[in-house]
Amino acid sequence: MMGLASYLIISTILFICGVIAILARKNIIAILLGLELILNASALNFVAYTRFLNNSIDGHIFSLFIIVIAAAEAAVALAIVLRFYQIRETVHIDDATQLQG
Amino acid sequence: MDYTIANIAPIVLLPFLAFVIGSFTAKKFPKFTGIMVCVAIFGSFLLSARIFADFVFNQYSADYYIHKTFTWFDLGPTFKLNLGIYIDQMSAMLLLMVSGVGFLIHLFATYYMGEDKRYARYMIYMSLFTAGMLGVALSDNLLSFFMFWEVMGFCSYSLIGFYYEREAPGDASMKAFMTTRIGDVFFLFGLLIVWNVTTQVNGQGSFTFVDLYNVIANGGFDGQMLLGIPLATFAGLCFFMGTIGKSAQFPLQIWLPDAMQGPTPTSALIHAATMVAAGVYLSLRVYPVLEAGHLLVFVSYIGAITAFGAATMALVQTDIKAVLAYSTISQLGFMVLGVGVGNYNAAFMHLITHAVFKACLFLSSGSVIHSLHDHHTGGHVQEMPRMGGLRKKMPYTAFVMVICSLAISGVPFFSGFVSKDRILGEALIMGLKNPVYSLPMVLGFVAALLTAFYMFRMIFLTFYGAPRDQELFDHCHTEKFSFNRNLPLLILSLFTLGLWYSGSLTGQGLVKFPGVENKEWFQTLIEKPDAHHLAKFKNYKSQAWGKVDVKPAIDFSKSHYDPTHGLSAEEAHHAHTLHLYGAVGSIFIAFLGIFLAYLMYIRKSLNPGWWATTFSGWYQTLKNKYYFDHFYIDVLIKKVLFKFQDFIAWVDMGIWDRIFIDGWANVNNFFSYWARKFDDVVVDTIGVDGTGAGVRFFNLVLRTLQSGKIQFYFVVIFLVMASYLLTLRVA
Amino acid sequence: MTDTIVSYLAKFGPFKDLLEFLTESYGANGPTLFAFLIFLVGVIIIVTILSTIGGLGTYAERKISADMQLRMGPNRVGPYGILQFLADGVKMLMKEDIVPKDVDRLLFFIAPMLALTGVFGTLAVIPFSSGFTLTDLNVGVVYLIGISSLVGLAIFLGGYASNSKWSMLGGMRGASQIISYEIPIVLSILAVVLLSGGLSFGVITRAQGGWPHEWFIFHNPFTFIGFFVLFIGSLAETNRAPFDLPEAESELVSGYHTEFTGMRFAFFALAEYIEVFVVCGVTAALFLGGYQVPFNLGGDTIWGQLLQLGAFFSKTLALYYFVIVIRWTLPRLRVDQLMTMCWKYLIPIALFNLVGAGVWMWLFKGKSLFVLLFKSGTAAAGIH
Amino acid sequence: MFDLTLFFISAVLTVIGAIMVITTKDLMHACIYLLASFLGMAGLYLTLGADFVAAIQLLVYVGGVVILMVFAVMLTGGPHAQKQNKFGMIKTALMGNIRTYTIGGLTAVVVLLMMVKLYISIFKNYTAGELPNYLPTVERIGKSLITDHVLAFEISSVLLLGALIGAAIIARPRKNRIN
Amino acid sequence: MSNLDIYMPILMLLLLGVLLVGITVVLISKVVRPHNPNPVKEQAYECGEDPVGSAWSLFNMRFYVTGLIFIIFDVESALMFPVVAVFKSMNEIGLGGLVLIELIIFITILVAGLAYCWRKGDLDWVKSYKMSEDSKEGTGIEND
Repeated sequence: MMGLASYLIISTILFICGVIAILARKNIIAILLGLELILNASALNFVAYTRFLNNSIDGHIFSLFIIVIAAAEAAVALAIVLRFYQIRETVHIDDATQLQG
Repeated sequence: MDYTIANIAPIVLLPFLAFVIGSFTAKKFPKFTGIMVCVAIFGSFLLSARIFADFVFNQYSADYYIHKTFTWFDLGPTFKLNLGIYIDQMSAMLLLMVSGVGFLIHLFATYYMGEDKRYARYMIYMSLFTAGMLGVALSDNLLSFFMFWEVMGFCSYSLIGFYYEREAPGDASMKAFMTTRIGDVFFLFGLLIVWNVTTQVNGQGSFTFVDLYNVIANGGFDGQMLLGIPLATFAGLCFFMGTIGKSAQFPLQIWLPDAMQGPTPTSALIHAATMVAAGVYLSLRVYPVLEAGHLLVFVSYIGAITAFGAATMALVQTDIKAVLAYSTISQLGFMVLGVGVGNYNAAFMHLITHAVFKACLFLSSGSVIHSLHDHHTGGHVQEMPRMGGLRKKMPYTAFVMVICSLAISGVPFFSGFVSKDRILGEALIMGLKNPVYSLPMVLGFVAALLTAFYMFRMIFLTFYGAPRDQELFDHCHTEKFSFNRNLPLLILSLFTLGLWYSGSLTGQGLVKFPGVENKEWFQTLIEKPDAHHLAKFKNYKSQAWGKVDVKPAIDFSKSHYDPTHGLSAEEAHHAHTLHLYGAVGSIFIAFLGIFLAYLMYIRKSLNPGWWATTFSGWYQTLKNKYYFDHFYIDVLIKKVLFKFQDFIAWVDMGIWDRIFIDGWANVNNFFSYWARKFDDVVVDTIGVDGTGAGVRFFNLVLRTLQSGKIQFYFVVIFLVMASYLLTLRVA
Repeated sequence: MTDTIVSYLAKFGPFKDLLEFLTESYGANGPTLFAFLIFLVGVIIIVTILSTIGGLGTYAERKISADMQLRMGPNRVGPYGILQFLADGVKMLMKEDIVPKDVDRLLFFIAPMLALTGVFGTLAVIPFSSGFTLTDLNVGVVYLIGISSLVGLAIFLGGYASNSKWSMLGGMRGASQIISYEIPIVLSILAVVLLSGGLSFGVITRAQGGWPHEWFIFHNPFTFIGFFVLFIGSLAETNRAPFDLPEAESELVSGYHTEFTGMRFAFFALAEYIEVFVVCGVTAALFLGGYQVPFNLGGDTIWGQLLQLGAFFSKTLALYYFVIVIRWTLPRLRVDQLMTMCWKYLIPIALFNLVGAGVWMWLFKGKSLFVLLFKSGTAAAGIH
Repeated sequence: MFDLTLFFISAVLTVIGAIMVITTKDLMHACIYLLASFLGMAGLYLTLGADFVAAIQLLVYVGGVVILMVFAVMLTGGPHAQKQNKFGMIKTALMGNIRTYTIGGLTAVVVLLMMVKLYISIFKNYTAGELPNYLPTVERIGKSLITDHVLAFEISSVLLLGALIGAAIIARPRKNRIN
Repeated sequence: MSNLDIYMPILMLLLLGVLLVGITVVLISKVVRPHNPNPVKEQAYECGEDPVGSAWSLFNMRFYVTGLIFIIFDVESALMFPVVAVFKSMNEIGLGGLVLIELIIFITILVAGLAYCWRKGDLDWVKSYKMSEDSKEGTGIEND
């Protein structure tokens, strides 16, 4: 049961959930939650492949950097969202219609 | 010890890094910056001293040299630029002189500029300047030589215009910059010629001195003509124009006196000791080209005219620094004269000795100026008529200045005598041998007389007699010995003694140390790059940077002093006799000049005013610097250049505009008529309206996609990506 | 192989027999079942003991404060009022569970749960002794920091879920305080990791020794400062005075647990008191030699383990006492002072410590200050 | 036995958490579900023998990202803010009209097909070999971070510096202007 | 005993934490505790006044800025953990200087960010608040 397949399925589910959150949620923060899910899915894939296909450490390092980048991305993206909210008083994605801020 | 990048590069890099770091720390930590610059230059001095010791104290023979290159950039087989270092005896001595004198001047500058509000900036400019000069000394090729030369040009611009709040320094810096540019343009031409010739001879272009020597040794210039002139002459002329510009030779000497607007240590470092010497150094480096181009007569005339003209102008100056400025030009003239009469060795020797005593003189004058403070105008006083009797106030400065004046005047036992009289002696020989050289010979001797006269005029006016401006005199503080004011002066004045440069005290064999008669190290070590010397470059192979020096296969024998200079015994005897006459003559001349000055300014038995009124026309001419500035500005620029400008404008407006532009307009009108027809019919009707219809059609389709909803875009992106992945063949 | 309580106990006769029996009965799952049984018992024992300690902590706090203020403190229930915490617990259990109208019911339920979970999670890696550590993970330190940050989230959610302005303020303050002070803590721990060369508590503790001069606190000047940085950060992390801003009763009524009553409040309080014990234990393990006893008395035998437990608990409880004394001694910080202290003092100091410890290790080849001062270099090789 | 249990619990936590993230209306709850999903993910890492990555997952996500998200939710007016836009129109929670549903459905079908194709080949070609033992990873990660991946290590600090400065500039309090 | 068994107590403790709260709050205390709500009890406590509005309103940006700096530091320390952990063994084989230099570069870049935030006042709890009224100087981005 604990084969590569199950991990891939789990990561696929996570990925699809993330994509759905991006596509369907209208709150920008919810979209960012979806993004985190997607990043996690890819990190999981890296670690799973590392375990099942070759036993090097590089997959771990890759997922480590994915975590790092996800955190940085979350920080910057949320800052942008907050800025946007301060200007427009909304976090609805369809209100983000102007490039200038 | 081996020469690697680790112990060569810091010579240039230390002052340069001091400049870089200093430019960050200048605002906040000016004192620290000043100290750092001094320390950096002292570091260069130590490294240079080590090279000097290697070369001079018998490690290497006279014609040994070190040449190492690395590839700067490589653009294919025919265009590859190497940079590197070239050290021979001359470079070693120049390095030691520049870093040593530079260090002392920096030390003095911490005193002189210490209270200035832009002190640190001044120091870092000086540092960059020194880096440039050391780079010139180390360069193995004309290109990096030129680059460092321009670095110096920039620094000299910045330093002359250091007090940019006032108008005069700004103008002076601009003038210096523009005037030297003229020489630089010719220098660039020279570079192109060298590249071209080396490409023809070696198949690969190069700027290195050794390749240049190689080419000359292999006869690469033979038979090459350009515009009907031999190419060697052309190239030599171009390089010599660089010298003229940089070393303020006639007719481009006008910038140097104005350059005295900069702070006095600047004058000492740049306009006396080092930068102007770079021009002469260039002449010395490309001496084989000058010789191959048969330019030596021309060079000697330029040098003699400069030496004489500047000396005459120095007679009437009242500004203490102006006197020194003209004397600098004059002494540079002597050096160029030395090159011209073929006494390579003496010219370089005069470069070194002059750098030492002129730096010392400038620093002393700085010391004088700095302590004379006019309370009415709030500025420092440079005018000699307001001085007098100052030796009581500043004994050290007076002592040092007298010593240096003795040196520059060519009094025996001092360095000026050693070097200058060898030039004059050679000029005498050449003049007697070849009538063409007789005018330079005469002018040279007269200039030597004038030199002694005006130098002691300056000394007497400044330090002797009664104070002419009592208030100024009273305000002047009595000099106290301080390490950064007097120590550099004393050290420099110590090195104005002749015995450092010659084993015979006078350089002429008149007075000798017992047992050291063959220690004419200067004459032994600096070899004229004549045919014999150039022969070793015939099979030259360049050597890359490495950890270990690879000594050339030829084992150079240790050189020794050859009292006959390679001549036959009879000729040598003749030459020695003439040299002896020349020496005696110039000693006489020097003392005559000093005596005249004594009569005129101490005994007052000759009234200078009478001379000025009697020869008022000459006096005015000299005052106005032979009207060179007027000539350049009123005649050359206003009359010629402006006319030329008008002519160009007329060509532009009258011919080019009227015929070509308007004619072209007519042609265009014609075509535009037909183009409009085409536009109306083909483009508008078919193209534009048709496009509009098409756009309206696609609009219907695209409007659905271009919704402005970002998530919709995401959907499309995912759709496309997924579809693409679907089409991929999976292994 | 990671040291666990299971691998320790499996050395002893009765347990070995049990293991063999289980292996015969259940085949490959036998060892797992064995581990399960021992872990279950161990977990229950440790949770019970620590809950008791947490309860006694409230008692100790009241008693010590009373001592300091020349009062009696609790003295009715049991001898010297020592059973007061049980009485309090029963009272909490009997209290009405008020859930205000506007709260977020899910989070109102989850918040205390998260707090307790976060604190319990840390218990798995606390090195009580060389044998009686539940599990000595390779990444124990990182795990501990990660899982304990659940408490910060719990505090925020508690404040948020209440939908009361006091709670919200307290929760916001609490969360930002906890995350801020996590940085100096992590950096100090990094310095310790740098000295010991491993992320597990076992490695870190074994890198020290039984005598005080072998502890990391006295290893070099940087760790000496680092100890105080860690200790101050721990105080802030557990919302203890002088850092008890999230529950500052004079400003925010009762902070994030204003709206919590009965058992929900009890769990918050329990989590807080257990966490104080945990951070004291961690500080002891990281800087004060943990369970190490001089001469390694007793070794692996059960008596040695009891000695080690004694050493660990005495160090931890001494720190605990110190924490309580600090609470009743120092005034509370203002919120801006709090942030200034963290970002402008502790973090730069901790960063400096980290670099300094690295440079020390590099320069002196890992020798401690004591070794450098009193022993020759060759003798020092045996210590680390 | 326990590895299966751990895997099962983690997988359920992860998947349920992820699904709840996208279905729950309340944003704050979504963050909590995300937390659950992350915790489950850490468990999955453990079953893969990646103990350090699991710990970092706890440290960074549980301790950092979720708190940041929760802060951001609070700072943008709470979980229920703005059901209406500026013009008083009710905002849709999902995508909206028939056109988007069509394209969305199409995308779903295509993605599904792609996944099926991909996974069939993966499952067909992959045969489980002898799995390696669980080894401690910290040492190996540390060594490769200072040797092979040292550039990434240092560059990541530059990335974080950029993120810090950029986000700090963006998030710095300013005078509010409402266009 | 398979390797994953070492994580068993963690799972147990977490489940215990969840179950303890769940069972106690939901089951036990429901049996023993009283339950008589009234509207005043169900109000949020605001010192006896009626609550005005929801508490879930806006908060100051500075909380976010704190969290932001925190997460960056958190991630950096996460990256530093393995490097620091191997420092000792590297030091014993003579590579300590190398690791130390890499670490110092890393920390220096980190500190640069901290210094920037310090300089710009992001670390000042009070001043950064004031800045929103005074001026928009130093914000780095100019808005129309």
